[in-house]
Amino acid sequence: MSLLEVKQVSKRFGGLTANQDVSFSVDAGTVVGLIGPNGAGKTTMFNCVAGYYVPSAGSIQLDGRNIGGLPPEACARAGVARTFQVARTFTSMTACENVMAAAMLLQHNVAKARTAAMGWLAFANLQRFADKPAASMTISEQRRLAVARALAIEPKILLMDEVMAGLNPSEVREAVDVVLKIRDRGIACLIVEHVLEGIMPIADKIVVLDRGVKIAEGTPQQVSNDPAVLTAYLGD
Amino acid sequence: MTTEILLQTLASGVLIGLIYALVAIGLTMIFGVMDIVNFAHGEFLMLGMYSTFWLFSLYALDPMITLPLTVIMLFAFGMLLYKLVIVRIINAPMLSQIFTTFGIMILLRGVAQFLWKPDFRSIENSAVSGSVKLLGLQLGRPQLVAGLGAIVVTGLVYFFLNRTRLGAALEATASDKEAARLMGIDSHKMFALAWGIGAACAGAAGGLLATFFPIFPDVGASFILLAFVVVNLGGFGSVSGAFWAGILVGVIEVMGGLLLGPQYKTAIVLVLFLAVLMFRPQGLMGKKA
Amino acid sequence: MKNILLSAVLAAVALALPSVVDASHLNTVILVLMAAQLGVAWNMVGGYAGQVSLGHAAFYGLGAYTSTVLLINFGVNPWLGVLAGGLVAALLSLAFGWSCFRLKGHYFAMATIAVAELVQIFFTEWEYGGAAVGLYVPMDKHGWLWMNFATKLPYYWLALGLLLLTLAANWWIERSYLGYYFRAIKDEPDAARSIGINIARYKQVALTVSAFFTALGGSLYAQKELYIDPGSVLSTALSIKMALVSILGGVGTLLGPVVGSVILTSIEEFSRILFGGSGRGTDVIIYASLIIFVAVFYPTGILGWWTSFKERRAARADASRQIAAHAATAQPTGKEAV
Amino acid sequence: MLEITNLKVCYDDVLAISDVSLKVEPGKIVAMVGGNGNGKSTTLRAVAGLNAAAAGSISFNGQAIHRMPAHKRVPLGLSLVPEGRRLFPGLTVLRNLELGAFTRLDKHEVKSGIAEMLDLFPILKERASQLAGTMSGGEQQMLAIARGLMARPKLLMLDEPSWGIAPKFVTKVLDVIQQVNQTGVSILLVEQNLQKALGIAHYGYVIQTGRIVMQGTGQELLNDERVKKAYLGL
Amino acid sequence: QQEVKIGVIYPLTGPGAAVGAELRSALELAADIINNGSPGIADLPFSAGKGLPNLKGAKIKLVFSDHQANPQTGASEAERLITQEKVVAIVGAYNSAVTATASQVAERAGVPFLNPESSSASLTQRNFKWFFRTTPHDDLFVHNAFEFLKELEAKKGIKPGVVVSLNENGLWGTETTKLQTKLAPEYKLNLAKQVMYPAKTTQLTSEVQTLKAANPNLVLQSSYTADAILSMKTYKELGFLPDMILANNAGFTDTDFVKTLGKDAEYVITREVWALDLASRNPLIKQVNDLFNSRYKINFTGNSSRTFTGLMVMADAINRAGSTEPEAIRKALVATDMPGSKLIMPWKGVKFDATGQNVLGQGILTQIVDGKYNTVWPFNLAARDVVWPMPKWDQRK
Ligand SMILES: Nc1ncnc2c1ncn2[C@@H]1O[C@H](COP(=O)(O)OP(=O)(O)OP(=O)(O)O)[C@@H](O)[C@H]1O
Ligand SMILES: Nc1ncnc2c1ncn2[C@@H]1O[C@H](COP(=O)(O)OP(=O)(O)OP(=O)(O)O)[C@@H](O)[C@H]1O
Ligand SMILES: CC(C)C[C@H](N)C(=O)O
Ligand SMILES: [Mg+2]
Ligand SMILES: [Mg+2]
Repeated sequence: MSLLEVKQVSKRFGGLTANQDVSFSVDAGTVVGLIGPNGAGKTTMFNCVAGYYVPSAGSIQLDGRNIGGLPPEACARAGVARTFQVARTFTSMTACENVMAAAMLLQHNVAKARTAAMGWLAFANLQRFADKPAASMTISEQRRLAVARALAIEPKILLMDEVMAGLNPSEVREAVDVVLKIRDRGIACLIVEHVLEGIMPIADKIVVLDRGVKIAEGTPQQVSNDPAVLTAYLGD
Repeated sequence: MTTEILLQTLASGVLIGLIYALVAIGLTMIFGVMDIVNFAHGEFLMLGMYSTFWLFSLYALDPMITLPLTVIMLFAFGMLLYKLVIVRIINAPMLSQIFTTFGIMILLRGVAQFLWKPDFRSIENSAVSGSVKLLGLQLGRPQLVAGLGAIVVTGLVYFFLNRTRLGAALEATASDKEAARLMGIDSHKMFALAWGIGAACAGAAGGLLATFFPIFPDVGASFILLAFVVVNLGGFGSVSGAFWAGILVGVIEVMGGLLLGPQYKTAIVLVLFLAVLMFRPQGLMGKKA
Repeated sequence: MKNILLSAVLAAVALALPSVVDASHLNTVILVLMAAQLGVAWNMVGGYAGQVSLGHAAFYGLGAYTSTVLLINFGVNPWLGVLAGGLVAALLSLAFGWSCFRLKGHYFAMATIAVAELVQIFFTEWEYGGAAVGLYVPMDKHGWLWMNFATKLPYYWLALGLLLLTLAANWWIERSYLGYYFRAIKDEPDAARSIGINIARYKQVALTVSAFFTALGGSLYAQKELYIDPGSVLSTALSIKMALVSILGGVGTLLGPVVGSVILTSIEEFSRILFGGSGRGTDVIIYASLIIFVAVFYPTGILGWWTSFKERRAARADASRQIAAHAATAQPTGKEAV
Repeated sequence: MLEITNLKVCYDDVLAISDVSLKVEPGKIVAMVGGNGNGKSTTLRAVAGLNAAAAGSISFNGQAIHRMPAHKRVPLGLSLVPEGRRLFPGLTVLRNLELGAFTRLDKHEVKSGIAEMLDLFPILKERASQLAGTMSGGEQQMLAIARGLMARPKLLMLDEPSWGIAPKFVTKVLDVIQQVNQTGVSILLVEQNLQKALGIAHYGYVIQTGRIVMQGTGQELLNDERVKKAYLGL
Repeated sequence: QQEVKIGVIYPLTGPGAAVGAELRSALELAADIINNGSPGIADLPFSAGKGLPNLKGAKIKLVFSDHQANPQTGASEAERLITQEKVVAIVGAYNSAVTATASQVAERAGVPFLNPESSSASLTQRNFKWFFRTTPHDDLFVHNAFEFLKELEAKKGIKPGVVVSLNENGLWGTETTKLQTKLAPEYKLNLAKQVMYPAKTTQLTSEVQTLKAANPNLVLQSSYTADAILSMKTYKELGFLPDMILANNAGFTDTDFVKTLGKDAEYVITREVWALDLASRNPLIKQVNDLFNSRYKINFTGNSSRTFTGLMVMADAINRAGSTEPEAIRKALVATDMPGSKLIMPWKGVKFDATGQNVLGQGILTQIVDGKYNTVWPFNLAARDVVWPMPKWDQRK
């Protein structure tokens, strides 16, 4: 069975249906891309999985456990980590403290949390900022910090919403490397992204949404040749 | 308890509620545009009352005549206060904003005492004194006029915000002042305007209230808690919310006092207020955060 | 090293103080200590966890009333009464949190005022608690056992001890995981949830601890002034003062409220002593002007201003160094048209 | 039309750009590229008046504007579509567009201007009365551009307009930019999608750690080895 | 020349400031008389103006302090006055809650505290050694009011009928309500309804409607100034008028009450401790009031006259003590026996019982007619007959 199972999920806002009977799955240790035109319902789906929205219908399971409708903190405890489009750094803390706050989910001991946090900072190549106020870091550094922080809860799956937007091609490449490193630690990644150069080469699977409905699913190769995807999203 | 008493009380509740609404509209306006809670709002009201009082006692001008004058003076005062003090705390943390306006509140009370002594004043025999019989109900004429005034002012503010270019600019500034500047809107002018209008509403309320409420330096303290409740209940920043919530609070207070005992009237309002927030944390007509 | 030295100096001052000042100045010092203690307690939830409560007088009053009612009606020793007051306030904080924590920002602040106001109305009507008439703490049982003294000195030690206790608790919290959680909740509540922090629970923890210590302060007030009534221990003005002390000194810092209390209490006392007798409100004008001045020009409080002043000085030096380094290594360099 | 000379900008005490000089000729598209945090947005914000110039000068159509408050620059014909869209989320799409035309004096033409925008971006037409804040990221970006155009600017500055936009629309957005340019509006474009941006630009600048380090026509820059290596990762 | 410092603690700013200002004037006048004399008012103690004769003509010096109606501030000020200003005695503090804490400081420090005008009965139930109160307290005032009604029925055949009360819900109103509840049956009064309200209220509609529903002949009322004024306006607005309003001082005797309400204040009866028309029996009253009026352009009120008297009593005690030793002053206070003829109050005199309460004090009732407070009870002091019932609102000139 897959790590994350999204089954027949719908989400409605008043009269508007942002997701309609969407189903897909993410296997442990794989990278899955969630793409689609603007307003397709990607962020909405993302928020349902991370616990920020309660799905109007359908079920979401992580490791066989139902997490649909759980609040965000419970989803996090269950093993779902996420990043935000704007970094949402804890600005009154240093970089290390940001990550420690997350590491404390596993143990309340401050010293142990610090050790763990330093490990994740090193992973994200941010050791040199450890004792600097996080507010003083640049936006892209803060985004990387957010990844380190998300990883510090040692999730089973990491959700990333448009982390590569606003990066130039060589920066995109660095970001891709980070994703691969995360995957290599056995953490699955569900990525919402428009920067296709960032997601196509590394995704094990791509799910395409359009107007709230899943219109395609498959390897990057299959998807990019799918005529429905071409008309709806990629353009010709 | 007779129906007559109930109806009479209901009518009084609506009338006092309209005054609450008028005070609260100014408050919600300032909040809506600037995200600042003005603790000194009751003192704006007090200034409006004193201005009416002095014009009456020094120049024998009737409160109904001086109302526009008071409104203009308070408008200018609000703008001035913005330019002198508030402009410096636009980007300060919420707490220091609260304490700036809190300081202004104490300051204005102190200044009022310094200039006008702590005596209780009042205006007698203005053009609107006395009471009238209306549909079998006995209503104070000043209260009636004040209620009508409140409706008119609310209507004007509502029209201004929703139908005029400047109103749109004010709302734009409220939602993102930097973006508003990119549209060519002078955000400082808008903020000053918000304080001006906010103070002017309080001034109007003060002018109307002065015809039937004693005037003294601490008078704002009696109204501020209720004004906060009204603004909150209506939803911070919502003018129509403040209007309806004002009436609601007036009616609940008066009816609750009548039916459950006057010493509990404030408690009833507060309990209702907290209960509403349980179900609508953004207030009755507030926008979701 | 610097800290140890500073602590030693402070300890020496604390020990020597009572023997060099007269009872009235000692009383002022006690007021400073008591206000500081309240500020520190408030700061736990208002500063660290960022939940701006303007209703803390409810806890203070509850502390004062619990110990006093127990003493008068059941002869319960105040030492136990103080503890009971803390626990009762902690209990009330659950209801307080339950009704207010779903609200954010200004809605929260206003709701806390409403709750405190309700508590005040309750005590104004509550026959058993003396209603509006208030309660007198009996003066007949003296001494440390009954926490009741004819002189000021013991109150100095009590206030000092309570402040140190509260500071110690705050210090411990600040360094434990709770401190991290509180600050995370304050900075970015959504992000805090994403890393598994149950923000409702930890806001409540912050509030409950804060309520407990605030209540202790209230009981001490009752034992010191020997008369309580709803107006003096449950007023909104009191809630605001607790917050004000923290803000003046610097919210979310351990010693901020202490600094704030020294400043605020001095302004309050001296402006009143110097100008209050005139009866023209001059003291109020001065007091208010100073509050406005500090709020406008030191929006992060005196301590906050001091740290950011030091930080900025460091950052400026740092930045110029970085830019110099960048300029030296930047490739390609110079403006060149291709 | 726009001329920036030796511009220096600080945030509080921290230097953000140290020395930027660039020119936009009338009717041209000029692109500014560079890595994250190198000062592109800061430059645009300084031209729009959101950040003060610590040193240097900015002139627009021969008039020095660097001391002018932001809202006074708009009627001169300067319009910025800022980074992160900065819509008025609580207002409807239509009201956002109306506000874009705040400084325009030809009130009656504003209506037809709005109609034009709704034709240009059909998705906005569908959602004319939706609150801007509840629209998807891409939809919001369209609205931001449309709002910027409502001012009828002579110089339109765009800060990363393709940010968060689906590939199909990126092309569309760049098409719109070219269309607008053809009507005589000059464009100053900041964009991470280097190939596409430099592809449509008449001229380009490369900014690094707060200073202009290279300039040339779009094609020249695209072909430059150093640009390829540093920014395209080729 | 020696100076005797007396601390005075009053609400000079904040909610009680209006009263505080009047009290301050009364205190200044009293001090001035003691120090510089009041030629022509021979009966007044110290009218010779030689200071305190037994202390070699020492002048008294008042040290004013502001308690802002805050009990903690009152206590701090008392502490400061005692330890820093080294005052030999304290006079204060109007608000009963503040008197409670401030006197507690004096008690612990062993400094005499004289309270001229706080009315809470509980203040003298604390077994304090250093606390003295010259004014009668609420217990007596409520008795007075009921006594008046009883005599009214007996002597003039006027029956009170249905009685209701309207009291503010603070310390004072609450104590008064309790006493009224307790005493009404003893006086066989039909107390149909007791309404309490928050003094800081913005409207009294529901209160007045509740009263109206009980259709009373008599309203017993305890209000501060703003709410007293508001209540009268609301009565008129809602067309409510009982046969008699029997008010309990405070707001109803504030100078601003009549000034503000004009003819709408007419015919209200209020308990008092002082009235100008008592001058016919006690010339001091008019003489001192003239002095006061020439200086401050206002007449004495029950509050300011009591405060004036308080300071006089304190000065007298210090003088008799012939020393500034606290214990000596306390003993002198205990031994105080001042005849009514030396007071500007309609009292039999000043003499303290073991609790420190003056037992010779007395209340009077006055009715507002033609903008003046006219003594109507005790009948032997009355300057006018009671007007009963009150003329309807629309039947007044
Ligand atoms: N809170 C909300 N209330 C009403 N409608 C909403 C809300 N959130 C999203 N929507 C609508 O739901 C649809 C899907 O939005 P969503 O943000 O999920 O799109 P997306 O796929 O993330 O788009 P983009 O790529 O542009 O970010 C959009 O049409 C949007 O307007
Ligand atoms: N509000 C701010 N406060 C302090 N420093 C800032 C602020 N905004 C930007 N900076 C700093 O100014 C410098 C230039 O930032 P700028 O946003 O102009 O870069 P950019 O080239 O637009 O980057 P990006 O590609 O990320 O948008 C950076 O070092 C950044 O950290
Ligand atoms: C004048 C009074 C009725 C008030 C009284 N002195 C008190 O507060 O106790
Ligand atoms: Mg999205
Ligand atoms: Mg940028």
